[in-house]
This record gives sequence, structure tokens and C-alpha cells, in this order.
Amino acid sequence: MNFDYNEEQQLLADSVRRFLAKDYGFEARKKIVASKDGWSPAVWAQLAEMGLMGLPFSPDHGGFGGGAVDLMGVMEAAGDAMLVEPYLATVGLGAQFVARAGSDAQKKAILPAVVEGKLKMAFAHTEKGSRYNLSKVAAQAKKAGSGWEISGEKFVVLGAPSADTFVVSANTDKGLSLFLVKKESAKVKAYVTLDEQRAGDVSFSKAPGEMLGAEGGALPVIEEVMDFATALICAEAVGAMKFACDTTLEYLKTRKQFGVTIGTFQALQHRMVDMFVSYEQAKSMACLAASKFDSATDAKDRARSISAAKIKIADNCRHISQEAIQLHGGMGMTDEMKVSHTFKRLTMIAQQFGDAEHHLARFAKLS
Amino acid sequence: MNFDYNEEQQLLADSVRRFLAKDYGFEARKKIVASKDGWSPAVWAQLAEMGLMGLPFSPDHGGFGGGAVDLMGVMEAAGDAMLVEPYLATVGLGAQFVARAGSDAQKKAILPAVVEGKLKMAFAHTEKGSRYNLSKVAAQAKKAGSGWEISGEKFVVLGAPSADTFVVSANTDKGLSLFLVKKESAKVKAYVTLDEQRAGDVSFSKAPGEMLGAEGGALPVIEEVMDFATALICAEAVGAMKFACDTTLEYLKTRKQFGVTIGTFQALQHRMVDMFVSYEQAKSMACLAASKFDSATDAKDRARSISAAKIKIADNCRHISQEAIQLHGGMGMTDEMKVSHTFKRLTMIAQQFGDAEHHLARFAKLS
Amino acid sequence: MDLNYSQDESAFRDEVRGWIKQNLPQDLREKIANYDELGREDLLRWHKILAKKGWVAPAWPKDFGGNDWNVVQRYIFEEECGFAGTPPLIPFGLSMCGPVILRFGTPEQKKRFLPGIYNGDVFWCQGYSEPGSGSDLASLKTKAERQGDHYVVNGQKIWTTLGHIADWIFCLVRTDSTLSKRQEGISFLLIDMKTPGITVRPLILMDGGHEVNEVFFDNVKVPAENLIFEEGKGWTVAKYLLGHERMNTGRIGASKRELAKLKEFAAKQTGDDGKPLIEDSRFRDKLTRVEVELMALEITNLRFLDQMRRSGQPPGADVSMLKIKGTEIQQALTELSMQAVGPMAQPFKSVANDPDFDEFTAGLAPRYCNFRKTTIYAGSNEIQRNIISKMTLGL
Amino acid sequence: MDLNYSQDESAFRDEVRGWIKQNLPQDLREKIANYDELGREDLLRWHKILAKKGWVAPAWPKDFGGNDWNVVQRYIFEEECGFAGTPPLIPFGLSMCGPVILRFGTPEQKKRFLPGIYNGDVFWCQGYSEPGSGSDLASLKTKAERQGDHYVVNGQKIWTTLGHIADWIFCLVRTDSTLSKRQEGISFLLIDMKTPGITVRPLILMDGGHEVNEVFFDNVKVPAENLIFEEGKGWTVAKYLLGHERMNTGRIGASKRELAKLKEFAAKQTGDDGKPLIEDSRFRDKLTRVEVELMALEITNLRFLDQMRRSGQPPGADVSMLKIKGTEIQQALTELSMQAVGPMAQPFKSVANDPDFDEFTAGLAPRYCNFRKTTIYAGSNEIQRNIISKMTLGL
Repeated sequence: MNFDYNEEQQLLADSVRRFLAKDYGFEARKKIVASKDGWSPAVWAQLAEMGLMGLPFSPDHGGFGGGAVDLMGVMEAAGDAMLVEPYLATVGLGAQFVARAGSDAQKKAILPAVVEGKLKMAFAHTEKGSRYNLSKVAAQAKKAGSGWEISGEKFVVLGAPSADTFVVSANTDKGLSLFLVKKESAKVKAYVTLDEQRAGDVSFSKAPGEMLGAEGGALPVIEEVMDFATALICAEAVGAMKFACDTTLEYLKTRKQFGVTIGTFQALQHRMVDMFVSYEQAKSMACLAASKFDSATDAKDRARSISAAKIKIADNCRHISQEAIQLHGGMGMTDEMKVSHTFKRLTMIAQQFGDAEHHLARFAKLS
Repeated sequence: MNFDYNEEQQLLADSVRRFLAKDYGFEARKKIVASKDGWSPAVWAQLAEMGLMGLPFSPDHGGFGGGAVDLMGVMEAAGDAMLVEPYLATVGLGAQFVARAGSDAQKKAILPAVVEGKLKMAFAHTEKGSRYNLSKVAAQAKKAGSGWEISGEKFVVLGAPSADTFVVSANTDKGLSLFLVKKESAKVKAYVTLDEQRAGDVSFSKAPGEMLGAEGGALPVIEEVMDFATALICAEAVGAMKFACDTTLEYLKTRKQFGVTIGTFQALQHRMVDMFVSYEQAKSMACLAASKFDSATDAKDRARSISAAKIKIADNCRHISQEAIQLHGGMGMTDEMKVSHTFKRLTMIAQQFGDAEHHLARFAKLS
Repeated sequence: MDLNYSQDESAFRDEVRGWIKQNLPQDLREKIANYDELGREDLLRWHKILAKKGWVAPAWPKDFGGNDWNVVQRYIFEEECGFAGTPPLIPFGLSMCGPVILRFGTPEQKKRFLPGIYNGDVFWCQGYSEPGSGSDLASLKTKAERQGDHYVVNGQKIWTTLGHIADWIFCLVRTDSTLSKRQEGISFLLIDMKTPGITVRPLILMDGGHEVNEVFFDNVKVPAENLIFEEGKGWTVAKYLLGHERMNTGRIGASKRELAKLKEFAAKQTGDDGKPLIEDSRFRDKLTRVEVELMALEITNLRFLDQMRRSGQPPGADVSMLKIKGTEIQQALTELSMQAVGPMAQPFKSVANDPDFDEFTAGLAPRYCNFRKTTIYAGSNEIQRNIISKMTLGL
Repeated sequence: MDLNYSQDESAFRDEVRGWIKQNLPQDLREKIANYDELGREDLLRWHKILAKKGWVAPAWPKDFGGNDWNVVQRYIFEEECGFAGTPPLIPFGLSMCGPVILRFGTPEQKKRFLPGIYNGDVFWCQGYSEPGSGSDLASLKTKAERQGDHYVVNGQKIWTTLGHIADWIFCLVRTDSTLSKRQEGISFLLIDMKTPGITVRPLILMDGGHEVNEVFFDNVKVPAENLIFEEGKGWTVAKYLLGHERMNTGRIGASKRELAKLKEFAAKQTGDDGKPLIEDSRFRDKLTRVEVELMALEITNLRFLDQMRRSGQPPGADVSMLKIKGTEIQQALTELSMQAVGPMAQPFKSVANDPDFDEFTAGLAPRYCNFRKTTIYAGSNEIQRNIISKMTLGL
């Protein structure tokens, strides 16, 4: 039993934090968000330089062979700084499919490029009306010569505008399958998300695709990768919650009304305490999610833990974000304060990859 | 639009309150609860004397032709004093079936006796495993000569130990029907309930019964009477909540710790405020329940309002009762304090005739 | 007890409802329905339509364009506007500055300012809060120094709603800093926003919207005749204003409209199980609990009105309860709307102004963000709890 | 990061689990499972079994029967007891009075009192709270006046858990009322419950149970040798005691057992739709949220232990968090158990001692009532929030 990061994990987390503190302060981030593409190639290159792209991939492809726990410290730092670069889309989603389901040739073709920061990816899966149901896909794939042609429309594809290669889910005669599709064959309608990331709706019309993994065997892989990404955003949420709690506490200690700091008001003190308790409980579940992802004995055990974690994270994202704004009063409502951006990211994390209700249903089904 | 009781209603409520304040104080009630039968014939006679038994029955049978709204003030007073006499069982349930579904002969035979306080009734309906589902009945009725023979086991029959006549639900070939069964033909296993009333499990074995209402047509009547009784306990809850709020406020103003009354602590102030807001919201829904029962245009409209009211009452019973105890600290836990008894009654009302979840489901179905 | 409106009240409601239906311009109706931002012209257009009808300031004396509506009629009118989805009547002129001038103004001030307020020719904003004075209003520092026939104002106001489109601002300023009681030495001043020395800086909210501003005063010369009531008696004026009757604190009409809309579009959303989302008990029960809370609040509000009508007393701390519950309900509705669309809540703004971009759905999450303000503004819900605790409960 | 126990820790857990399985008498196990009240003999029987094994006071020095378990082992032991459902070890002797005597007692006092505590021959209770001194302990008034070689005690204690079956009581008493600082002039005194002048009055709780008492002292003569530490230094002793390491504040083992039991019997209950209640999402989701909260609390607790083990520091305000969440979970579980049985929650006590009366089901609602105490006792959850606010957050 041990809840510390090991030395490597700690060193990496520290260096990411140092880098973000230096080059990714609130003002620097604001400029990046306002830039044309909404993310910074320089930051991206730096993250790759630090080894973050390769962290969860095999040394065979230039990576470090890490698991979800190895990424926790990084994601916490990303949550604190609210990193908008397509790290989750590429490392947490897109490339995970290649690593877990790809052929040796596919891995060789893609993973080293990802590790070096030269290739960005995105997972095009959600469709209109599928909500959080992972198995509901209308997109179709038809055999065309030695390859496939993919047709369908995907929505809210995280990192779509910057992706070089998409992992796309579509049905063949044998069922749900995955395909690699180049950006040239995808039509992306880009937008900024509430939490200032870039995403898009992506349509494919007879787009040439290369099958990834077994035909008709996509669902378990999708579940696995989504669980992985969910564990990552749980850790990211913990980083963002920590900032929200710390900055609110700081505000209570400095903001004066009626001649005293507002932190002397007992009603606010008790609510601040409840925020911190929420944070600790959420952190515990983020630990569970990451470590169970790495160590679970079977898919059911894994999925159950991830859903349990996401229930708590979703509930506590709401609690902490709402209280952080309320206790800040008007100032917390303004775009000028970092905490309002943290509020937006926490709000989105609560729903991303399934809201509390989705995971309550999944948890019950798995019990 | 008018939220006051009319003069008659107000006079009656006042006289009930006066009587209960004088003869049904906490100590007097304690003695009644501890007595062999757990209720007081003297109080019962007094309630009849004041006209409470006849309130919601037709003048044809000696009553006053009142509706649910006319009973609100009485039930609020009963909730404040925590009346344990089988008033709800007789006037709110048993005799209501006779008044609403009975033949002229049955009305004549029963209602005047009820109005005079000479006949007590109970509704034997709930069975093991039926939970709050009103249509699930296993008891059977078979034709036997000109009458019927009823067999089955009923649970948690409110007022069973004191009932002279039972209204019993049972299935015939034509479906769910109601029957009048005399106490001599019923076997009652009596108990005290958590909230210090008397109830019992009642079994019938080929008990001679007289059909009440149309054969196979019982369900709409049961729904109607249960809605009536639900409206009554909503008003009763409001009376109990009012006491819980008032006595807790009083405690906050008198109990000293750290040299000051604990009502000076802002965290407690805000919680006390939330209790009062809860009370006002609950009271509004009790008004809705009673007045919609009396004025609803159809059964669906009625049922929807009653379920909405019960949802709010159930939620706020929990909120107010739990906070009342917590803010009282240890003292609130003791049998010596009236508030602990109010806690128990509010706890039971939250579940009686369907908990919040039951009524959420019903409300959704009716919308 | 009768929860229904009387025949007269019902007739009045029907009249109001019918008139709004006839007179609310379709484009304004749609802007509201789509949660579009309303500009100065949109707001004043509806204001003027109501002014022409004589319904814009019911509580004003008849001589100044008011009418004799009782509290119930005023409530009905406001709730009908809310339920129909009319543009809001901006309160700063009509229900704040106007009543103050009516109560404390000189005949000249009344003649000068009231018609512009009534007719919607002059757009007002409010200069109360300061960076250091939020909940603790009496600590305000903006200074006004008497110099001959004018005051020279220096200082800063914040949270000035619509200050960027306003013509005039009414301010609480400190005219005497030497007094020990902070409530003394405060004065109530009317200031033309075009006066040299005034700078308005937008405060963008987290949803990207521009509603509020900082207003800076740098040696702003204000004619002494713009002082309302006596110098140093501004706190009296402010207290009168705060106690001024407001009927629609709970915003029940608007919440009913939002609830109906949410139900309608939740029925069109698909749940995880492929059925309409509204049939999913997990979503439905959250919705039901808000619906029930709103039903309760409407009755609570009517109960208070009934009491007011009968007692002739202005509402007390009851208004605080309506504020607390009303804003909680508004927030719950915006949150459920955002949750109803599931993953589609994420998109915020199209990069290339894509005409297909679903602006309505994309507006739901920002709206949720924006509505966090409701429990903060107009006396935060914590302050409302303090008020009830003190005034109603005597703690 | 590794959330699992090490091989050694797992082996230890298996050893404890196996031993409890072998040594917990079946009748005691059933009493606990049925929520029966445990009497003095029941409690002491299990105490003595553990004492014989040498496991009754792990944190005591080895010389006095303790063992070298580290914090994780102690936690494991306590959680295994909780999960298996053993009778509780009454803390007044073993983890309150004992440690105090070990720290502050004279060699004579150690020799005289510790064996009885350890072996379970002497049953202790605690005399801290008074009617006027609950959360504000330092305001206590019970007086002890030195007269020659003894103290004369007058006053009243309240909430004395198990005082009616206790042999001895340790008390905080005021030996000097002249000092301005209320924490001074308090002394820590051991009193034989058989001493003339002591009256124990039951305080029946709302579930009908007799757990707590009032204890009245009327000129009770206590030998001066029963004073612990110096006269007037009782507050030092009390603070030491409050800071004394407790591992099972969250009572996670017991809650896991209750959760498993609740799931099992909710599967046997019928929902409104005729299916097992546990498949009803309305019930199930409430259960799941408690389950998840408990999973989180277990990990939070282990995180704190891991920190303690590494730092060698006693737990700080973290314990307050475990108390808050642990008791909330316990209350939620009792409430869900009551709700699970629906209308069957009403029966409380059979009138004619009917042998068929379902005592278990009838015990659920009273248990819910009884567990309201958990957020009140041992420092109410409000006090715990004050502690975190001050100690952890620096507010």
C-alpha cells in the first residue's frame, strides 16, 4: 500500500508543473486560446521533448511503457494549468487504439511519430443521438478493393481540427469496427468548446480507411480506451479542483467585507471545509480509477471502478466548481479570473465521457 | 385567490388546538401512548363531540359535508400534538370508502355511527411484497351464499387493533373489489408503530364480507381515498414541521455554548433559515394537495397534484426532521424531548402512502 | 382557501396575455426564445410599446403614468410577461431611480427626469457596488466634493449592469468622510454618463457576454441640482429603494416557460437507451423535483401576495425566500438543459462561422455559466439568509 | 502508487480474519447481525477473548500487553473486526483512560488500574460532558474540593455512555474556580461508581434504547490518590486524550458490512414494479452513491495512514474528515435500510409479544433514529468542520 508517486512519476510531474508554471501561466494560456488554431505548437513540441507523448506507449516505439498511474501527475498538472493542447485526444484516445488494437505495421507507422510529437490524432465516434452510449453507431464501412470506405457523421470530436489521423468507428457486416482515416479524407467543422479546447464535427463520405483491430471486435477496445481516457480526466479534474479550492481559500482569506475577511464567517468556513472534503474524496477515486485501470483483473472489474470514480468526480466537479464561484461572488463570474475558466473545465469534465447518471446505470449493470 | 381558512375552518382549527393544548400536552400524550390500547376513548369522544368525525361526511348522515381543505387545520393541529387516536384510519381511510363507494344502506348503517364516534374503522390493503403499489393484491374473495368469503393477509393496517369494521381489498373473478368485514372475523396481530400509533397485521380466513362498491371496480376508489388520506398527512406533516422549526429556533435562542447562544453562529443560522424555507415550501404543497383534491377536474389532475405534494413533503420531512435533531444536539436524541417524537412522525410520514421515489414514478407516469 | 384566481383576476390575466400575444413583436419573441443577447434598441422597443399602452410602470402614481393595479394584478402582469418571454423591463429607471425621484425628488427633478424614464427615452444604470463594497455597501468610497454649484466625483463603481449603453447613472457617493457612522455622509447623485471624466470598462463574464462594467470617475463635475434628497442622506434613499416592492423576485413566469421548453426539448433528446430522454427516470426525476419546487414556490409567492393584499403591508423578509428559491430553480433549469444535450453541451463557438452550427444547443452551457450570477447578484443568497435569520427568525 | 496491501499486510489481514472467524462466538455474531442490544457480559466476553490473545490494546506499550503493530496493522485489525461484526471494544478504558494513565499515571496508579482495564475486569465510563457543557467542554462546572486526603465532588455529568453498567468513571472536575482562564483549574479524577453519593439516571433515547445516562455527584468522597497528573492540569490530560490516535474513526469495516447486508436484503425486497428493489434505479442509485462515497472514504483513510506511517506524525484534522464522511455514510446506510422495506418500516414493538413479529425489520427504523447520534457525539460534525477550518485551512 503506497499512495505516493514513485521517483520517476514525481520527477516528471514536477518538471511538467515547472514548465507550465513558467510558460503556461494564465496570461500565456489566454494568448494561446485566442490564437487562430487555439493551441501552441511550441508548447506541443516542449511536451514531446519532456517525453509526455511517449509516456504510455511501449519502449519498442520510443515510449516509456507507462500506465494510467504514470500519467496521473501529468494530468493533475494539466488540470491545474488547463492545458488546451490536444494531448488527451492524441495520447489518451487516438494513439491508444493503435497501441491496443493495431497491427505491428500500424504501430510502427504511427506510434513513433506520436511519441516524437509529429502526429496528432483524434477519436471520431460520438454521433447525433448516441449520447453516452458507446455501442450506438450509424456510420458504415464498405469494402473497397484492399481497403475500406467509411461514411458517416461524427460529432464533438475532441482535437479534430488539429488531428492528422482519425480513429473512426463504423459498422461493417460483422459489426462495429475501427478504422484509421487520414485528415485529407475528413471534413471537419471546427469549433471552440466551452472549456476553450478545439473540437469539431467530422463527416466522412466514402473516405478511404484502414481497418484497426479485428473486424466487428471494436466495442471492447472502445470501452477499454474510453475507460483509460476517463481515468485521465479524473486525474485532470483533481488538479483543477485543487486549484479551485486553493484559490477560493485564498480569496476568503483576503477579501474583506464589514471590516473583516469573509473567511471569518462561519457559514462560509463550513462550506469551504466541505469543498476540501469533496476534493479529498475525489482524489481518492482518481487514484482508484488510474490504479484499477492498470491492475484490474478483468474488464468488468476495471469498468466498475472507472464508473464509480466518474460518478464521484462528476458529483464533486459540480459541487466544487459551483461553490468556488459562489464564494468568489461577482469576481468569480468574470473572464478575468482563472477560477471562472476552471469552473468551465470542471463543468465539462462532469459530463465528458458520460455524466453521473450514465455511470450510475453502468455501475448498476456491472454489479 | 385566498389562502386563509374561512371562518368555520378557522374556528374549528382553533378549538381543536385549544383542546389539544389543554388535554393533549406532551405529558398527557405520553400517558395515552403508554396505556394498554395506546389511545384514549375520552379524547376520541371529545373529538367526536367537536364534530371532527363528521367533518368530511354528508349532512345526510350527520356530517358537515366538508372536503380536504376543511380538514387541513385539524390535521395541522394533530401534527403539532401528534395525535395517536385512529382518526386517520377511520375518518381519512375506512369511512371514506363507505362514503364514496357504499350503497345507501351501507352509508346509513355506518356513517352516522362513525360521525358519533361509535364506530372505528381501518383499511386492510397492503400485503407483503406489494410495497406502495396499490393494485397488487393477492387476497381472494369467493361468493358464499348471498355474501362473500375473504381470505388473505394484510400488513401494517393502521388502526387495526381498535377497528370495529375493516374495509378489505380482495380479488374476485372480476378483479379488485372492496369488502366490509367485521372485527370478529379478522385476526389482528397488534403492534405499536415507530411513531407510537397502533397498527397490526390482519389475516382473514374465509371471513364473511359484504361487498362495498362495484365488483372489480375498486382500484379507482382506492386511488381516490389514498389521495385523500395523502392530502391529510401532508397537512399533518406541516403541523409537525412547524413545531420542529419553532422548537429548534427556540433552542438556538436559549442554548448557550462558548458564552453565547448557539443561534449566534452563522452556520447554524443559515441552516435554520433553510429549515423555515423548507417548511414554507411544504406548506404550499399541502395547500395544493388539499385544494386540488377538492377541486380537481379529473382523477389524473388530482393524482398528479397529490403526488407532487407528497414528493415535496417527503423530501422536506427528511430535511426538517434531520436538521431539527442535529441542531438540538444530544438533547434532541432523547425520548424526553417532544422533538424526538416529532422526528419519528415526520420520518414515517415521508414513507407513508408512498415515499418520494414512488410518487416521482407516479408523477412521471401521469405527466 | 382557493388557490385559483378570482373571476376578475382571471379576466385580467386573460387580458394581459391576449395583449402581449398581439403586441410582442415576433422577432423579439424569437430572440428571447433563442437566448440571443438583447441590445439597447431591443430593450427600449418593448419598453416603449408598454409605455404607450400605459403598462410600463404600474406602481407609479396615476399622474405619472401608473395605474391602480393591486399587488396581485402587478404580479399577474409580471408573470405573464415572464411566461410569454418578453424582453425584461430594465429596472434601473422604472423601479429604482423613478420611485426614488417620485419619493424624494423636487418638482423640478420630477419634471426633468420622470418622463424620460417612463417613455424609455433615457436609459439608466446603477452606481452602487464598488470593488471594496459588495455585500457591505455602506463601506463605499467614491467621493463627491462640493465645489460651488457642483460636485466633483472621484472613484470607481463596479458591476454596473448595462453601463455601456446607459445615458445616466444614479450613484451612491460619499460626501462626508469625517463621520464615524459609515452610513452617514453618503449622498444620492444623478450623473449624465456623457460627462467628461467618466470611463466605462467592460467586465466580460465567463460566458463571453458583456453585461456589466466598471465605471471610473475622474474629477467628474456634477451639477448640485442633481442631488436627490439632502446631502448626507443617501442611505435613507438607498434603504427606501431596497425596500421598494418587487413582485417578481421569484421569476416564476420565466421559470415556467423555461421548464416547459426544457420538457419539450428533453422529449426530443435521445437517452442512452435510445428512448426519449424525458422517459429516463434518472433525468426525469431531477426534472420533476425542480418542477415540484417551482409549483411550491408559485404557491408560496401567491400566499405572500394574499397576505400583502390583506394586510396592506409591504413584503418583509419573505422576498428573500423568493429570491433564494427562485434563483436556485433558475440555476437548476439551466443546468438540466445543459445536461439534457449530453456530449453536445461542449461546442461553444464556431471557428469559421459555420452557418449550420447549432447556436441554440451551443448556448446552453454558457447560459448555465451565466446563471451562476443569479445567486450572487441583487444581494447574494448568503446575504438573503442573513436577512431572514435576523428579520424573520430574530437570530 | 499501489492501492493494495503489501504481501505482509495481506498476510496479517488474513491472519486476523481467520482468527476472528475461529474465535468470535456464534451467538455474539448473531446478536450483532440482528442489531440486538449488547449487555455488559456480551461486551466483556469479547474483550476478554481479545485480551487473552493479546490483541485488546495494540497501541499500549509491550510491557502492558500491547504489541508492535504499526498504524496500518492497527487499522487492518479494527476494520476486520468491523467487517466481521464483532462486539465493539468499549473505548473508555482501553483507548481513553488506559492511555492517560500510561502517560500521566504514577507507577502505583499504573499497577492498580491498568490490569483491570486490559483484562476487562473493570468497566469504565467517561465523565466529560455536562448539561451546560457540550461542545464547549471547558465550561464544565462539576466541582471537586480538596478536604484532607480526599476530594469532595459535587455536580452533574451527562451523556455518560454505559454509565449504568460501569464500575469506574474518569471525570474532568473543577478544582479551582477562581482562575480567569476556564481551561485552568480543571483536574482529572478517577471515581469508583460504587462511592456513596453517586446517582445514575437513565437517559432513554428516542429508539427506546438505554445507552446514556446522567450521573449526579452529591458530596462524593474521592481519595486524593485517584487524581491523575497534577491538580489543575486536567485540561492537559484531556487534550492528550483527544489527540490520541484513533484509526477507525471512519468505521469503514462496519459500513462495508452494513452495505453488503443492505444489498443482500434489498435484493429480496420487492419494488413497486414487482421486480427486486435493488434493480429499481431510483433505489439503486441512492445505494450506489453511498457505496461510491464509502469506496472513496476507504481510500482517503488509507492515504492518511500511508502519510502517517511515513511521516511518523499523528493524524491531524484529517481525523475530522473521516468522522464527517464516516458518520454521513453510516446514517445514509441506516436510512436506506429503513426505506428499503417500504411500508414495513412502521412496526416497532409487538403488543402481545407475538413470536412471529419480525424484530429485524422492526429494528430498522429505530436504528435509523439511533444513528442520528453519530453526527452529534464525539465532537459534532459542526465542531469537526470548525476544527478543519481552523487547523487545516487556517481560517
